Formats: sequence, C-alpha cells, structure tokens
Amino acid sequence: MTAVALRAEGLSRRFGETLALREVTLEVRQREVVGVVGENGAGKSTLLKLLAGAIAPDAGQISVRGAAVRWREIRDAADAGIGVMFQEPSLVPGVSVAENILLGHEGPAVRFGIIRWRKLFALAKVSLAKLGIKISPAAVTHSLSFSERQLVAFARALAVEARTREAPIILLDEPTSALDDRDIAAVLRAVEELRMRASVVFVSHRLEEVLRVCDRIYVMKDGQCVAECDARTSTVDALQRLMVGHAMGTDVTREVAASHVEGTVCLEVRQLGRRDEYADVTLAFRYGEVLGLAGAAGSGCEELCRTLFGIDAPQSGTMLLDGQVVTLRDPSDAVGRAIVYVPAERASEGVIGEMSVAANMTLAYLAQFCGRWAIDTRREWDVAELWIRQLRIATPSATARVSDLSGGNQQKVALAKWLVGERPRMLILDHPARGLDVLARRDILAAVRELARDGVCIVILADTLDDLLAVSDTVIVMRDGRISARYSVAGDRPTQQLILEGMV
Amino acid sequence: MRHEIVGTAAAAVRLALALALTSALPVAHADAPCEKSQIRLVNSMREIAQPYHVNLNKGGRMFARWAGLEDQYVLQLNQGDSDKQVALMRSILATNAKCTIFNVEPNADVVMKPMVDTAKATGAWIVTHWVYNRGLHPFDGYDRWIAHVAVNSQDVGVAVSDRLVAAMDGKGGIVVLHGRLDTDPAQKRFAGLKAVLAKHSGVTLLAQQPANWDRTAAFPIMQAWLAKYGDRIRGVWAANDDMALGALEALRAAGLAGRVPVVGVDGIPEAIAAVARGEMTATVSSDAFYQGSIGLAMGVCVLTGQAPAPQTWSKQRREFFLRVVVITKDNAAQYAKEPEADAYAPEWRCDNLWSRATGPAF
Amino acid sequence: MAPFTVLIALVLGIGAVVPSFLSAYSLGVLADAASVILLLAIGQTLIVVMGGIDLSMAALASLTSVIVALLLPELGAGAVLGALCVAALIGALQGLVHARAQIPSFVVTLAGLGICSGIALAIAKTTVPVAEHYEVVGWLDARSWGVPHAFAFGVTLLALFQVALGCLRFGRYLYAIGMAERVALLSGIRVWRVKTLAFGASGLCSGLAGVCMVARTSSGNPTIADSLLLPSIAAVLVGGTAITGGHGSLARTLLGVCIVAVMRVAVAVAGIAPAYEPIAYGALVIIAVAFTVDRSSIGIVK
Amino acid sequence: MESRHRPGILSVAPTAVRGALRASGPLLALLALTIGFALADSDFATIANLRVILDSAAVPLVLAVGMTFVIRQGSIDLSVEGMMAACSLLFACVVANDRMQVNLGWFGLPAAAALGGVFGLANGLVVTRLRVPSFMATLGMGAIALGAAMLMSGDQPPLIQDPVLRQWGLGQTFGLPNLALAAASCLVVGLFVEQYTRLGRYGYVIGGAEGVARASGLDVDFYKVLGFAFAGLLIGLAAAMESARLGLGHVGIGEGKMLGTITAVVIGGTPLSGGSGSVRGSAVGVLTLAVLANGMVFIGATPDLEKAIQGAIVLVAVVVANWHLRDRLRIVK
Repeated sequence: MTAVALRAEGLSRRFGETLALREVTLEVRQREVVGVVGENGAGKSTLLKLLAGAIAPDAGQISVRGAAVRWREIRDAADAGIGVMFQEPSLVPGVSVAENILLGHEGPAVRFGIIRWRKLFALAKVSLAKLGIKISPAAVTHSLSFSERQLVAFARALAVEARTREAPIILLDEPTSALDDRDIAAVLRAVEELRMRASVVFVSHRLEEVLRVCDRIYVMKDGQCVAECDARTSTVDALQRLMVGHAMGTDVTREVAASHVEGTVCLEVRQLGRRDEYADVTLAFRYGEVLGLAGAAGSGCEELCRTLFGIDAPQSGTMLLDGQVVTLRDPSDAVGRAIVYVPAERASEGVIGEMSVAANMTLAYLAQFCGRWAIDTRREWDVAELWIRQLRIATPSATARVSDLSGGNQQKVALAKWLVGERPRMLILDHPARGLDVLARRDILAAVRELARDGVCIVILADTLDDLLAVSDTVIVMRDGRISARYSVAGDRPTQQLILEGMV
Repeated sequence: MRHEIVGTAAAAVRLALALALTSALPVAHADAPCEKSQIRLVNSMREIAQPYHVNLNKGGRMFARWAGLEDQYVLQLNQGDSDKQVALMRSILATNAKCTIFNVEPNADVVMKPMVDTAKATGAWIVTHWVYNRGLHPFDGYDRWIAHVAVNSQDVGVAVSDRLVAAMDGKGGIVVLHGRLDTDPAQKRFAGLKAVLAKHSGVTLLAQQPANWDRTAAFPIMQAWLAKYGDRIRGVWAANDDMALGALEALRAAGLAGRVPVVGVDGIPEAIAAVARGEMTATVSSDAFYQGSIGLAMGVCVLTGQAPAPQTWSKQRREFFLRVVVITKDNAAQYAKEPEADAYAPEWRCDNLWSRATGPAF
Repeated sequence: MAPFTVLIALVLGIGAVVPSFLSAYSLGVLADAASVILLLAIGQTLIVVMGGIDLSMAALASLTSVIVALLLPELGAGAVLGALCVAALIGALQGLVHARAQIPSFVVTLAGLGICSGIALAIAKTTVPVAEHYEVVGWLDARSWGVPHAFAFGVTLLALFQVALGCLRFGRYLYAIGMAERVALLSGIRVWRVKTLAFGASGLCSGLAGVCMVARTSSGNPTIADSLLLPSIAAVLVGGTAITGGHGSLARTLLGVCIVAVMRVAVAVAGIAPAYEPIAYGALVIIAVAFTVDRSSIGIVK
Repeated sequence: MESRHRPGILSVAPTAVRGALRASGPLLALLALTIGFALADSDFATIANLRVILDSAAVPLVLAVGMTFVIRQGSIDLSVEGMMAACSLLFACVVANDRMQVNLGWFGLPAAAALGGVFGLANGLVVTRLRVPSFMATLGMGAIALGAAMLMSGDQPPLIQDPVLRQWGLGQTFGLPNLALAAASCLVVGLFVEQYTRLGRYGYVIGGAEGVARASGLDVDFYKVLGFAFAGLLIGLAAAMESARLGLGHVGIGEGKMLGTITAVVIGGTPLSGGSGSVRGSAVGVLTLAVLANGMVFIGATPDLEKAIQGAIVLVAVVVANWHLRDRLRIVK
C-alpha cells in the first residue's frame, strides 16, 4: 500500500442553522483517484472547500503527507501542492485564459517584476495541452463558451503540478457537468494520466464516470460519509442505493405518449430570421406540449429562444401569440404576456442569493401578493410554503436566504418563481438540470411534465439528449440556423444517434 | 421666549443708553452690558488658505491682541459651505451669546438673513461685510446687527477698468475672467467694467468666461483665448487677483507677461508684487486687515459701553461703503509689506470707527 | 447597531469637551443643520440601494430654491407645488435617460448637475430674496418644543419612505435591482420604470431640500445647496449602506445623517485650531466609518 | 450518455463587430466633438490650439492614469483635491522658493510624488486594514491632506523661484508643451504597468472578481494598497506639474480635479464597478473633456448657461457613443 497523501479526520462545518458536514473522515493515498458521490446538498462541495483551504473547519484535522496542517487561506493549500477546481467556474472574465490558469502563480513568467507574456502563454499551454484542448491562452475569458471556461478551470487546477516538487493533490468538483462528450473524454483521460503522478479527489454526480476513473469511492449523505467502497466491485445501482437509501427507478415517469392529445397552438413563428443567427424558422408551440430544441453551439437554438423571450428582436418574419401578431419589446413584455424563462446560470440569473426563498418566489408576480397598498407577507409566506412542499425544496424555512440552499434547490426556487402566480402560457427552460444530481433532476423533469399536463406550452434546451428525449413530446433539431429535422418522440421514436446526425 | 430675550436686551440697551447720555465720562461706565473678561470675539470666514482670508484673520487677531482680548478670539471657518457657516454660528451661541461679537465675511449672500436672525434671537452682536443684501438692513429692527460694512463692487470694477483702459491707450480687445457668477461682487465688478466700456468705444470685449475665482481654472481659458485671438488681446480683466495671476502665467508661457496689461481685484501680496514688477497694471484693495478687525472693534466699543447702542446710530453709520485703494505701480511699494497694529489703532478708537466710510450703501 | 453607538459616542465625547454641546439648544441647532442633508440623503439612499448614484441632487435643490423664490410672490403655495413637480420631473427624466440609453447614473447625473446649476444661474443670476408669501415655507424654519420643523418633516418623510421600501413592491424591486439587476430583468420587472420612479423620488427629495433652504434663508440661490452633495452621500455611507447596492436602509441613513451633522460642526465647536480642523474631520470620518460599516452583509468592501 | 455543448441562451457571446465598436465608442465621441467644434469655429482646428488642448490635458491625464488603476480595482479615490494641495505645497517648499532655504531642484518632483505615494498608501491601508469603503476612506484622507496643506501654506503661499522648473512648467520642447510630454510619458508608464506588471493585471482580477482573486490566493489587499499608492504617486506628480506651471504651492490647486478625473475615466470606458477599462480609454476621456472645455471657450457661449451647455454636450456625446451598445439585458449602474 502506498503512502497517504491527504487525510481528513472528523471534519465538521456548520453554515448558519445547517450542519453541512458532520465528522467526515477521508483518506487519499499517493497515486490514487478517490471518488466522492452523493446527492446535491450531501456536503461534497463543502468537503472539497475544506480540503482546499477555502473555508476553515469547525472541528477536525487535515493532514498532508502525514503532517497536520491548518490553512488560513487557499494559498497555503496551493503551496502544499493542492490544486482545486470548484463547481462554479470561478474565473475572472476580463483577463486572458493564461492569466486565469496561472492566477497567483505567475512567478516563473515574471522577471524583474515584468510579465513576459510569451512565457506566460507557454506555461498556460502546458496545462491546456494536458487536457488536449485547443483554446488560445491569449483569448479573453469572457469570450469563451461555458464548457470552455469549465476546461480552463480544470487546467488551472492542473497548473499546480508545475509548482510543487511533491506529487500534487488535485481536487475536482463536478469537472464534467457542463461538457460535451469530447471534452468529457479529455477530462477523464487527463484524470487517468494524473493517476501516474498525483492523487485526485473526483466529485461527480455521473456515477458511471466515477466508477470508470476512481479506485475507491466515498459515498456521502446528509453531510456524513456513509460508505466507502471499492470502485472495481461497485455498481451504479449500489452507489445510488447508498446515496438515497433505496434503489432508483430508471427514469422520469411520463405519460404514455399515445394518450397525448395535441393541444391548440400557443405561439407560432413564421419565417423568423435574425442576422446570421437563424433564418426561415417556422414553428408552432402548442399548449400542453414539451418541445425540445436540439442543436450544437451556433445552430441558432439559443438565439431563437432569446427572441422567444423578447431579449432580441427578430429581423424578419412574424410571431403570433394565440393567433394574434405580437412584438415582444423586452423580457418584461414577454412576462407580461405570460411567456416566461428559467435561465441556465441560476446563481447569477435565476435567483437572488441574498433574498429569501419567499421573496425570490414572488419576485415576478409581486403584484398578486399586494393588498391595496402593501405586500401581503402572510400570503407571500403561505404560497412559498406551499411550493416548498410541492417541489420538495429542502430549506430550513421560507425566509432562509437562497444562497444557503444547494444548487438543485435553488433551481427549484427559480422554477417556482413562475408557478406562484397564474399558470404561464409558455415556459422556456434553459438547461434546467445542469449540475443537478439524479434526484433533483428527476424532480425538475417531473415538474416539467406536470406543467405540460396542466396545459403549459414548454420549450426546453436540455443538457443531455437523455434529458431531452425523456421529457419532450416533440424534438426540433437545428443546424446552421435552420431547422434540420422534426421528430415526434412518441411516433418517430428518434434515437440519440439520429438526432446527433441532424445536428452536425 | 425669543421676544423675551429681545425685550430684555432692548431694555438693557435702553438703560445703558440713558446712562451714557447722562454720564459725562468718556470711558466705560459701570452699566456696560459686558465685563471685558466675558467678551468673545468671533471672526467667521471662508478659509485661511487664500491670502485675502489670511489677512482677514491677521487683522482680527491683531485687534484682539491690541484690545487685550487675544484669549477670547475665535476663528470659524466654513470651507465654502454656507450651511456650515450658519450652523457654526448657532453652535457657539449655546453659551454667553450676549457678550459674543461676530465679524462675518459671508460665504454667500444667502447666509446673511439666517445669521442676523440668529443674532436677533440669541442676543449676540454681529457686523457683516461685503455683500449686497437686498431688502435687508441693520436699521430695520435688527438691534444686535451693529453694522453692515459694504464694498461698492461697481466702483471697484470701474476703478480697475479705468486703469486697464488707460494702459491700453483706449483701444484694442480685452478678455474677461468672471468670478462665481451668482455672487454679488462678480456681477457688480463686471457692471463697473461695462460702464467704463460704454465710455470708450475703442475697447472691445472679445470674450468672457467664468473661472470661479480660481487661478487653475483661469490658466487654460487664457491659453485658449491666446490661441484663438492671438495679439488681438490687448488687455486682461479679471474679477479677482487669483484669476489675474493665473492668466498672467498663461501670458508668461506665451512670452507676453508684462506686454499685455492685466488687472485684478483684492490686492493680495502676490498681485501687489506683480504690479510692482509691471506685470500687472492695477489691483484694488478693500484692506483685509481692516475688514477683519473693524467689526470686532465696533462690537467691543458697544459692549464696553464706549459707544452708544447701535440703534441710536445714524443710518449711514450702520450701513456704509468702505473706502478702497487702487494699487498701481506708483503706490505698490507702500502696500507691499504687512502693516502693524499701530497703523490701525486710530481707526479702532470708538469715536473714529467710521473713518473709512464713504457714504451710505444701497 | 454600530452606527447608533458611534453617534452616541460622538455626542458624548464632544459633550465631555464642551458641556454646552449637550444642551437642548445645541442639539436643536444640530438637528436644524442636519435637516437639509437628511432630505438629500433620503433620496440618495434610494439610488444607492439600487446600485447607482445621484450627483445632481444638490444642484437640483439649488434650482428648486430659485424657482420657488422667483414664483412665490406670484403663485404662493402653487409655486412650491410647481417647483416640486419640476424637481421630480427632472429627477425622473435623468432616471429615464439612465435606464433607457443605458448610460451610467454617474455620468447622467453629473451632466444633470451641470444642466441644473446652469439653468438656475441663467434664470436667477444671483440670490433671489423672498418676502411676500414667505409664510408658505416659513413654518419649516420654526420650532416646536425645541424641535426644528424641517428636521421633523425630514424624519417623517424618512419614515414614510422606510415603510414604502419595506412594504411596497417598489421597495422590493429596488433591492432586487441593487442585488441582482439581471435576475430582476429576467423576472419581468420593468427595471426602467423602477429606476425612473426612484430617480423621480430622489428628485422630489432634492426639491424638498430646496424648499427647506428657501425657508431657512428666505431666499433662493443658484448654488445654495451645492456644498451639501458630498455630506449627503457621506451620510448614506456612514450609516453603513453599501455603495455597491442591495444593502442598507433609511434607518441607517438617519443615523448617518446625524453622525455627519455632528462631525461637521463638532470639530469646530470642540475648539481645535482651524488649520487642524480638516485633519481632525478626516480622521473622524475614517474612524466613524470603520465602526459603522456593516461588514456582515457586505462581503467585499469596495 | 450523450451530451451537447451549450452555453445557455444568455451567454451567447457578442460578435466580433460589436466588440470592436464597443471599444471605439469613446473615441467616436471625441472625434465627433472635435469635428463639431472645428465646424463651429474655424480657429479651433489649428496647431496652436492643439498645443493648448494638449497642455490643458496634461495634468488631468496624469491624474486619470492613476485613477484608472483605482477604479479598475473596484475602488474610488476622492482624495485627489486634498492630496494635490499637500503635494503642491510640499513641492513649492522644497524647490527654490521665497520662504524656505531648501533647494532640491528637479528632486522636488520625486519628493512631491513620494508624498502622494505615502497618502495613497495610507488610503490603501485604511481601505484594506480597517475595511472602510474607499469612498469614505479617501474622502477622509482628502480632508486630512487638505489640512496638512493648510498647515504648510501658512500665511502666504510659497512662490516657486526656480527658473528651470518654471520653464519646464510653461515652455515647449519640439513644439510640444513640456507638461504634455511629461503626461505622455506617464501614459506610457501607465500602459506598461497595466499590461506588463502584476499590479496592472491584478487590477482587472480584483475589480472583476475579488472573490476569485482571494480564492486563488492572491494577496488582494497588497495589490489594492499598491493601486492606491500608484495613483497617489501620480497625483503627487500632477500636483508638482500644476505648481511648476502656476509658480506656487497652492491649497486650491486641485479644485474641481476630482470629479473631472473620475468623469474622464468613466466616459473613457472604465465602469465604476471595476474589472475592465484601460488607461488608453481614460486618455481618450481626458482629451474629450479637454476638447470640450477648450471648445466652449472658443464658441464663447454665454457664461450663465455655460455649465448647462457643457453638461448637455457630455450627456449627448455619451449617449451617442453608447447607443449601439444598448441591449435589453445590459446592466448599467
């Protein structure tokens, strides 16, 4: 058995009323990949933050290569050879990729206080090359796509290698959550390579991945470490049982497709076009129907949704809402016509972290919670309580701050925002299950089906084709700004392969 | 409450007055309103970074020392904040109001009414300077407002403008730097210039700009004018010395210092030196030392009973224009050095407080 | 409540040096001096909570004072109402330009500052005294039971706005915009309307400040309130409201106003030599804010 | 399991054309303003007047270079006026003058800059150690510096009598004002520091995402302090330049400079929230204001309305320069 690289013993951490982590003990040996799995809110991210020195434990002890350590800040951990990639891609938008990768460790590229850009780019390239990705180190970070930023964050965690003589310890929190297959493969390959020379803690909700790359797996539940198993002998089902206490069904329950009655048209677009984004899009969105949009980046799906929500005006074509020609001036106009939107980046776009759960839920339909003059807080809380129950939102109370909730629960709050008032006509969902665990994902997708059954017209951009096929009635595939294929999920039974072919 | 104070104060003054009339003694009498040790002298002004204000303060302190009241001399600075000037006055009057004398350089004319009203309400004594206070006069029921010592800004404007026109031989273009336009001196001094220009058709006003009494603001404006008008500028008229000196430096940069006549107002030492060197043509002094001290002198005379109560004074003695001096190369040497208390002592005497009055103001 | 402690400490500290400072008279004077800053700070708080800044308030107050002073003899109370409407309108217009043209509030209101003071200067030239119909505004300059009416008026207005912030949709939206404007936009809130309304309200507060200045000086003047801009912003921040938006309250602003008002005269009253006054003032500002900043809810101090 | 490559509909990146336009907005405003004045007054577009504009932009430019660093790191510096006063007095007192028997000659410049640096350092320490928001910290420090200046000023402002320094302040070299050349060197230094040093790069990081900066182990406080100190140095230098030009140490030397500098930086494209913007943009902002002030003198508008006209022009110029950036989801504070 090889030596222990990182050991945590009896770590506990409390956030306000919630005990996020309870006496967790974990051990990572040299050249070992350790998986940590658990539902959202099980304490995985908190554990990683403690290990990385981002927050201090209330109790417990961390030791690195046998020596007890007490970190005051992340830098101390970084100096000890710990590289970390957090779940929220924490990059600085206004500077180059290279600067982000080497942030705080530019030393080798600085001589006499002067930054030598060529050297800096070269250093960054080394880290990027390990992942086999082609992003220019000189690119400004805010011009990158979401997945590219994710990869840059990973590259940053790897950059610690160049700085330590010891074998590095790499902590990865959901490194694959927003990536496509090619990039996921690159990440997993990189982790495999790291095994040769480093120790890795790999947190993911994609259990197949975890089983593939990890040697040992810790299972967390409610802030505790409930099991430790050998990856070679474990299975997805076994892990799930340990995580939630019982076996999971295969997937989202959905109605038998045959019983689906075609609803009346809610929104119709005719020959819609905008700049070089999309052209000649003619589509009908029906009440009670979930319409999934599929397409690679640049296919025009995102841009079309922007137009549907009134963010960008179309340059040609017409939109008809309930048969009437309509022009959406801005998002508030869309909301006024009951066309609503759940954004992808919930932390910065979906919810206000510093406001209470109740205030977030009522933000959009506040007028309905007002008496003659004032906001009726009693009613506000009642409705919030109702939806907390309905969507099974795990929160201490309706007055808790949303930022204290886990990602899945935040997403539910973002969804509930559109449900507390009258039913919206049309609901646009932008990657609603991104970064969510199996259970939260199932809850969200089930809620979407439920809404469709209630007659809401739903447009969804999904993270995975799995999600897309699980929840949609109709799938529209777009390529180069045009619709390349349409499928009725119940009738055509399109395979993932078929849809992929339409996309590229 | 307020009426009571005023009432009793008025009664006291009437009593003092009666005694003063019956008594033949010229010195302080037993029933003077205040003991000397109680008297507090307050000079309220903008700041003490500019030479004019430095001299105001020096004049006040010089008088206090001369009168043996230096320990009771208080300086209040408002840093250009009118509201603060009033607030400061009101704060200090929490104690010993009736023996406090304010000599006020108003930050703006709007502070006049609140300040004299405060004096009226608390029983403090006040002498004001400078501004044109439309419809507001010490003799209209303000027994504690000893006097308003005004400066005839229009005459000042005329005086410097005359020197400027003379230096230009009565022809050519001039440029004008205004002070803060909402202030009375800025408007009146310019009115004086316009009056002079009306008589000299050879002199034309090329351009005018406000430079906020400020040297740094005047510099780039003068530069721009030089670029635009070049040698068509035959004279520079500035509403104060600070701006005149800023314009002078711009002229110096263009190699024109001493070749284009410049006039200003205030008589600050630097300007007097520039006049002596021949780089400025003229400046006008209202004598800050005198302005900083005369109000305090009046107050002490009244409070020690050496002068009768103000309401018995004639209107001309309660609101009058101050004599000003035009400083040119001829007399610059005379004003170049700091004056001594002895020079002012005769004018602080209680029977000679109006030696520089040139007649009723307004 | 840290700002409260600081205020008490300040007052008692000065009281120890200058006992007369604690007299009812002195405190009344203080409240009186604070009243205009208070009115300006109320409006400023609304804008700062939203994450913006309004540099035009003092100039707008000056403009209002001029309008009131010019029209009072002819229109009486109508002049006050008219001037307040104009002030609110100018404020709202700035908000509209800020929100619709998407120009930083700093730039819009800075331009507004120039425009307001320019117009004030152009229509008034210099001080406009008020004699006729002074009683329409004069009551603001009087006192009841030692409390200056202007201050009482300011506190009442502050209480009203505080209730509005806490109970009305407007208040909720204001904080939402301050905390996460993007979320507010995506939630269908008509952000531009809220901004226009908020700037309109701050314009109204400026107008009221201008009216108070007329009452206090019985005249209008194109630069009458200009020196109060920085103290009024300082008051908001000293109270602990974050300039980055989303945090803070009017209650904090009230304390901030009191602290600033005390500091403004305290240094002079305490008898520090004039040349050392700014130094003492500056040090006091830093020390006071070091205690009052609400670090628990403001993560990053900008 | 299949998955796709998706940024989410709100993070669709702006096209290259828009990005380019975004950067050039302030420059367009400057050009439009210049052309406007040139059309309004034929004497405006002359070499002589260009010199005047460059000369009048010199001191504001030095200030704006420093202010850009402070604003970009998410702070603000309101101590400009007080600090300029103190540095100006110090400068006048240590070069040949009519009051003190000291004569450091050219070393007066570094002395003034050093005093500015010290005040800047103090600003930074108050912000980072006492955690006082920079708005209030620098407001207080400005008052302290002003007090110090008043103490140094005493009864009479010290007059500078060093002919070499006066000539530097007023004269020209190669047909360009000396101060404009000095300011241009400051601009070059600013560009270099911005691009090639940690101070410059971390400014973007700290202003853009202070949390990330801290999480990455940057010594955020150190670089914030450094940013303030750098701005302080330049303020000191600007004060010395202005003093050399006017020939004295003057308490009011910075009057109006604080708001002017911040305005220049903001219309030059650096948002008050920090994280982006460049010294280059600020230079454009400074030139815009210099052209505006100069053009107003040329047009000779009625003094009463001048402030109003100036305000209106700034507003219109900024609105026009930014109109193409309008977006239904754009956040502008």
